[in-house]
Amino acid sequence: MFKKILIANRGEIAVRVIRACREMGITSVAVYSDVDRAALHVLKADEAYHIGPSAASESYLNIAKILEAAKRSGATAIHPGYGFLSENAKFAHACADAGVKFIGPTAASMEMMGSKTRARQEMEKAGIPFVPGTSRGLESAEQAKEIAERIGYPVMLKAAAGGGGKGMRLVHTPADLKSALESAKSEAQRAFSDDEVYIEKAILNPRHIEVQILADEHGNTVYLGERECSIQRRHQKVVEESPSAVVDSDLRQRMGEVAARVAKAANYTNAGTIEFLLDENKNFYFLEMNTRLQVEHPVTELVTGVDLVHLQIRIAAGETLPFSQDDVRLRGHAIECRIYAEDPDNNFFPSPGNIRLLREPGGPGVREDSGMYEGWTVPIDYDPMLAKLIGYGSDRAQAIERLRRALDEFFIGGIKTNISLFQRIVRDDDFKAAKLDTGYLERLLQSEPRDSSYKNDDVVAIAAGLFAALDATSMTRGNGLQPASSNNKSSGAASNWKKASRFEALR
Amino acid sequence: MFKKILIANRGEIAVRVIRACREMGITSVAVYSDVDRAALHVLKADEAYHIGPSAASESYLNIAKILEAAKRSGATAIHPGYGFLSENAKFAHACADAGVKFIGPTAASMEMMGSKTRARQEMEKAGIPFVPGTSRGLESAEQAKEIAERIGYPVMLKAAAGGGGKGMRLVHTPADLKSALESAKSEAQRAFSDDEVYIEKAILNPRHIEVQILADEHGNTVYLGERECSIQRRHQKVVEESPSAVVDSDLRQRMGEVAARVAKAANYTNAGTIEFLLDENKNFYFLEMNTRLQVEHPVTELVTGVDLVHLQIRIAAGETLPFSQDDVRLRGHAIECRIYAEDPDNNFFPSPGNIRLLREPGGPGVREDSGMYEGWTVPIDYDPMLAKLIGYGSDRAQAIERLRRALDEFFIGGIKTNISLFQRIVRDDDFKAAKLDTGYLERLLQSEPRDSSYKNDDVVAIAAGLFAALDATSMTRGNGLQPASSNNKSSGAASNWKKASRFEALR
Amino acid sequence: MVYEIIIDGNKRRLELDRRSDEWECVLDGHEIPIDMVSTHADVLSLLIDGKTYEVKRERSASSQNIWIGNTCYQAEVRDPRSLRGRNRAAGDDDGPKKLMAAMAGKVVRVLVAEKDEVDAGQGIIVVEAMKMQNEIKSPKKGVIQKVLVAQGGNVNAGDVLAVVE
Amino acid sequence: MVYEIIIDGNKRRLELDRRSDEWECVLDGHEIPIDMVSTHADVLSLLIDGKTYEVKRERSASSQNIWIGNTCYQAEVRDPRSLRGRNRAAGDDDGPKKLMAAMAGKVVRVLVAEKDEVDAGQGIIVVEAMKMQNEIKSPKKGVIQKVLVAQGGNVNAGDVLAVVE
Repeated sequence: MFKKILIANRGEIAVRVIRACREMGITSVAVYSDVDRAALHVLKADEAYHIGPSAASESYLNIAKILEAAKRSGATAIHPGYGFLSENAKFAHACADAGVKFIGPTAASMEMMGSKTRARQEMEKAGIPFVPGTSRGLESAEQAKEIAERIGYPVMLKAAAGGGGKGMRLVHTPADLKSALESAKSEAQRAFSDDEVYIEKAILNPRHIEVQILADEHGNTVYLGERECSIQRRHQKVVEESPSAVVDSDLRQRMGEVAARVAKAANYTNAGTIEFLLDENKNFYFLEMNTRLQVEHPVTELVTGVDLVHLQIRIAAGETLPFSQDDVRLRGHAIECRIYAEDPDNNFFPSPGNIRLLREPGGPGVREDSGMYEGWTVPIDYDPMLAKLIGYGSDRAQAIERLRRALDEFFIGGIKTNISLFQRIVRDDDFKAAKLDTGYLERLLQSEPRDSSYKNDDVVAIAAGLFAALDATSMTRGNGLQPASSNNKSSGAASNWKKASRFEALR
Repeated sequence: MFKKILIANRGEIAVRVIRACREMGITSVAVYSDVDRAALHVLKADEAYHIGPSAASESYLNIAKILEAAKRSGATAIHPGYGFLSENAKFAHACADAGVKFIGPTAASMEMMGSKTRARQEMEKAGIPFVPGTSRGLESAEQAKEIAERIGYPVMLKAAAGGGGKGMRLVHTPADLKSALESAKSEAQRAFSDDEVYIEKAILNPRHIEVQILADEHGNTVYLGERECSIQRRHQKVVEESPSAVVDSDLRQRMGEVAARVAKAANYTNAGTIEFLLDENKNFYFLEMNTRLQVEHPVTELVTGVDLVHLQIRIAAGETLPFSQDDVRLRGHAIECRIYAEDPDNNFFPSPGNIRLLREPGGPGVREDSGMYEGWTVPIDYDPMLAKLIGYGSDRAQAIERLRRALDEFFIGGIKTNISLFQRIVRDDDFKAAKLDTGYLERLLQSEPRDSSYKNDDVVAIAAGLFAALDATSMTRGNGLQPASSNNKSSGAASNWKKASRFEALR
Repeated sequence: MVYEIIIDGNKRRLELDRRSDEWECVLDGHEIPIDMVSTHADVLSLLIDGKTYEVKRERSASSQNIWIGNTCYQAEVRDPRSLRGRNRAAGDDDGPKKLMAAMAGKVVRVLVAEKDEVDAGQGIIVVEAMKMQNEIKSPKKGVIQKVLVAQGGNVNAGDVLAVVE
Repeated sequence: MVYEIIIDGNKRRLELDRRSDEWECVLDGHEIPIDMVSTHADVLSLLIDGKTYEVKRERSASSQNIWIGNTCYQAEVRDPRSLRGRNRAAGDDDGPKKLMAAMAGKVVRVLVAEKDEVDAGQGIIVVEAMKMQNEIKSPKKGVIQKVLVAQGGNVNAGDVLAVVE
């Protein structure tokens, strides 16, 4: 087993991996940029090395600096977390060259799955189900019509070089196909300087379902149930759960076996995730493979009872998987909310700043993986995820109840967060009924929020007055030396508050 | 289902029940004594009623006051938690008379199991295994000798009215029996004004194993695995875990079936616990039944995946148990530490006071059921339990690793706590090997603590100096109006600290 | 003490009187029995008619948010004895308007120069944080009197970026 | 700044010098490069030679505890420029000794009266908290000069309960 592991990441996932190291008796090494000196992962690690300025390109994405820190610290393995360098095959290569074990798949597997077209070719060979269509450019409107007849309407035209919805057209009838193809091509040309457009069957209201796999370096591969990640905003997952309400044990087994086949076709080792689209008739189609630990791995941990990060480390250290497929048992239901520093009332604009007051939920069925603390300043430089809140229950209804309760206990003062969005989701009838697809969140956000019926204006008025009265009391009480000068307003008030608070508590 | 439930308790268990109510959409009503106005259970409840002075006898034990609060609030059920009135049959009667549902067994069941001799008589009828011996007073030394021969040495003499170890004598050989009986009798006479002494086979190094049961009001009873509670100090449980490392599935089933039979013999409803002694040959003997929710119920929740408080409420509302014995599956391992405000370096003397700094653990496999918060003053009037920390893992080793990690993250500043005791236990070889019996903790406490090898005196010196330097800097910096007068020392310094801290964070 | 409190545009009149341990509270002429304890610098526990409220306050330079449960209210508190309210928002007047940063971030572009004429709604400065850009627009037609930040500089929420006259 | 720091009876000499963002640190004549950030009123993060230390301070009237990880150290800090140390314990002298409450609690019994002669180790006052009783004993043979508490009264940790002469 490794004696020392460097974590090439920051935020909650770095803390998550550090905790696993601590549990396994492994020394953990953090790396940090200028702005992250006081970040939680630095405080929690056993060792920490500065790797550069705040810009990620000069620190968390800087392969040379990270390997230098590994060398200085004597770490013999690197956990990349997610994001940053986690799916960078060059980094995996560089680790191998430096004699440091990369905790993840081989560079070769990453390269194969990282290229969409290459992945598709390999997966076709392995007989993995795809959305019907072509992966080559259309040569003419006639060819398009012919293929569309074969796969059936509606169809989707997609720019080969595409992304972000550009050069995409949904076509419902043959009559619309020709003009749609022309406009898709010209949009693709403008956007990507490449007018190649291909055709696929359109999956309407799909669900995003993914399967967690684990593969050791001795040929053993297991799947660990699915996660439903249909609640997305701008292709970014927002809420994830396991199991999916629409996946029964038969479908689970079929998807799991396909996922394991994908992993084997890619000679995959360590933890990985196979993403599928599931249509309304419960047909599933391979989308892509994520060659790393996912943000949403905790929901799988809660329903399977295993620790994926421990297992990642054990696999990387050459151990055999300690259980087989038959030992995997799902129990209960888990739902994760990604808590972001962003303002749901202002188009989800990021909201960095100082966390002045933090109240975190606890008690039964609640897990929080956090990268923040009270008094910490959320920097402007990175992804605004602060923490993940996961509710577990014996069934989906109880998981939702727990999550609702925990969200109501959660308070992050001083910055805006998306907690209110989750409070709305867990109370939404469609969510409670598991009527989910990738369009769910957009629909919810376009609908009028339910009026929070009971208005507490009286209580607000009384509370606001009491705060003012306590401020005034503490200003004039005591030694009388407290300045009321304006530039000291906030810290002065805060310290006075301390006193007022103590006074109250002694009553 | 009940619309509103009053919780006749305080501290972590009141918060635990309030959370269950919140999850189930039930309005929660707290009650509080003078000193508990700012206690966490009052802050977390939907409603709160003052029920008297700080002394428990005038508040949390005052049946009339509690029923009056139930009436005023309109609560239709009362959850008693543990301790206080939870096993008071009079209270259960009074609730019934007032038309309020007591969430627990009937008064009749409580009365039967509350009296040791009556419980023994009833359980004998039901064929429950007891420690061999008599439950009647010994008439003579000859009779004692005769019975001792029959059940085999060593034997234990026990005062019938006994408790707290008074009037107890362990006898290894017939030669010692007569004098032991005489001294036990005279001690019993002095302590309880009653010299009745009976005899039992002595169970050496027993384990304390208990079985959780649930019974609905429609005749269904299930057992939910066992808890090992052998780590005790002065007959007070300190660490509990589930499952027990020495109970295999066959023994589990046999103990569970006996436990269910005990419950049925007592016409028991709601949640209850059957306590057993387990000897070195894995024979088990009925000890007593606890007719309430136990402090240590979370370890059962974590390994079974059910919520016992939800189920208590559902059962009390007349619902049928939502699962049968066959549905109960244990998975993983859970260990609980009872965090007390007491000083392990000073004979575990209680340590009430203000919690000035609180850092609570989080992340995977960690549950904390807490009744405290930073800034709260632990009152002198009640049991010093602050919180329960529970570690869960896929096996016992991982549960211990998680707990060790979580304990190291836990910091409660301003008062003494027994966290350091748990840090010692989770590192102890006998504990890790599950070599446990009710004498374990006494042995550990008598042994020399392992030296924490590495001394950080250099770092301590540097840190102490830095604190002093920062104090001095902030004293002279800024507006210069901060008084350094001694009576303001602590609060003044604290507020200066705020500023220093902000200054540092902005670097 | 007497306060004017404005919530959602409604003006309330609150009289508070401390009698040793207790607060007497009269809201819009109605006496309301309250029980209050402060549990943290910016947290109060209120008990009114048996109901509990954990109230949290967020303060910034320009406003005060009062949270009750998971609902946030903006409350402005005025002490009628003082000439102006504590939290009187800046820029309510005619005359020069200050453009303030809504959030901390980095100035990625300054779109105007001092003395430039600008229209209402015209972009003045672009601030970036966490890979998202926010264009701060002129609140009125006028002339840029001052630009207080430069490209590449860091700003905090509430910082004045520019003044339009 | 120069400090004398006493840990477990060992006296250390620490020189600290703040150079804008950094601290220069010389311990017993050896320079030690440190990187420090304060994350809370009583919490520091120290980075020394790649290793991280989260250091917490607990302060009470009479002592200062420094926690590193889960180990607690008592440290006394003296500023050699001042005449006496910050944390000089009370009652080290001959003459009257103060009996102090080790913890908050309620006085359940006062076992002596003023002017009583007492032996060293004799019980003077019994304080109860959380159902446990603590008998506070006389530190020396002498005469009770003063009893400052009465049966039934509440005391806080560090309160003087009585004085023995």
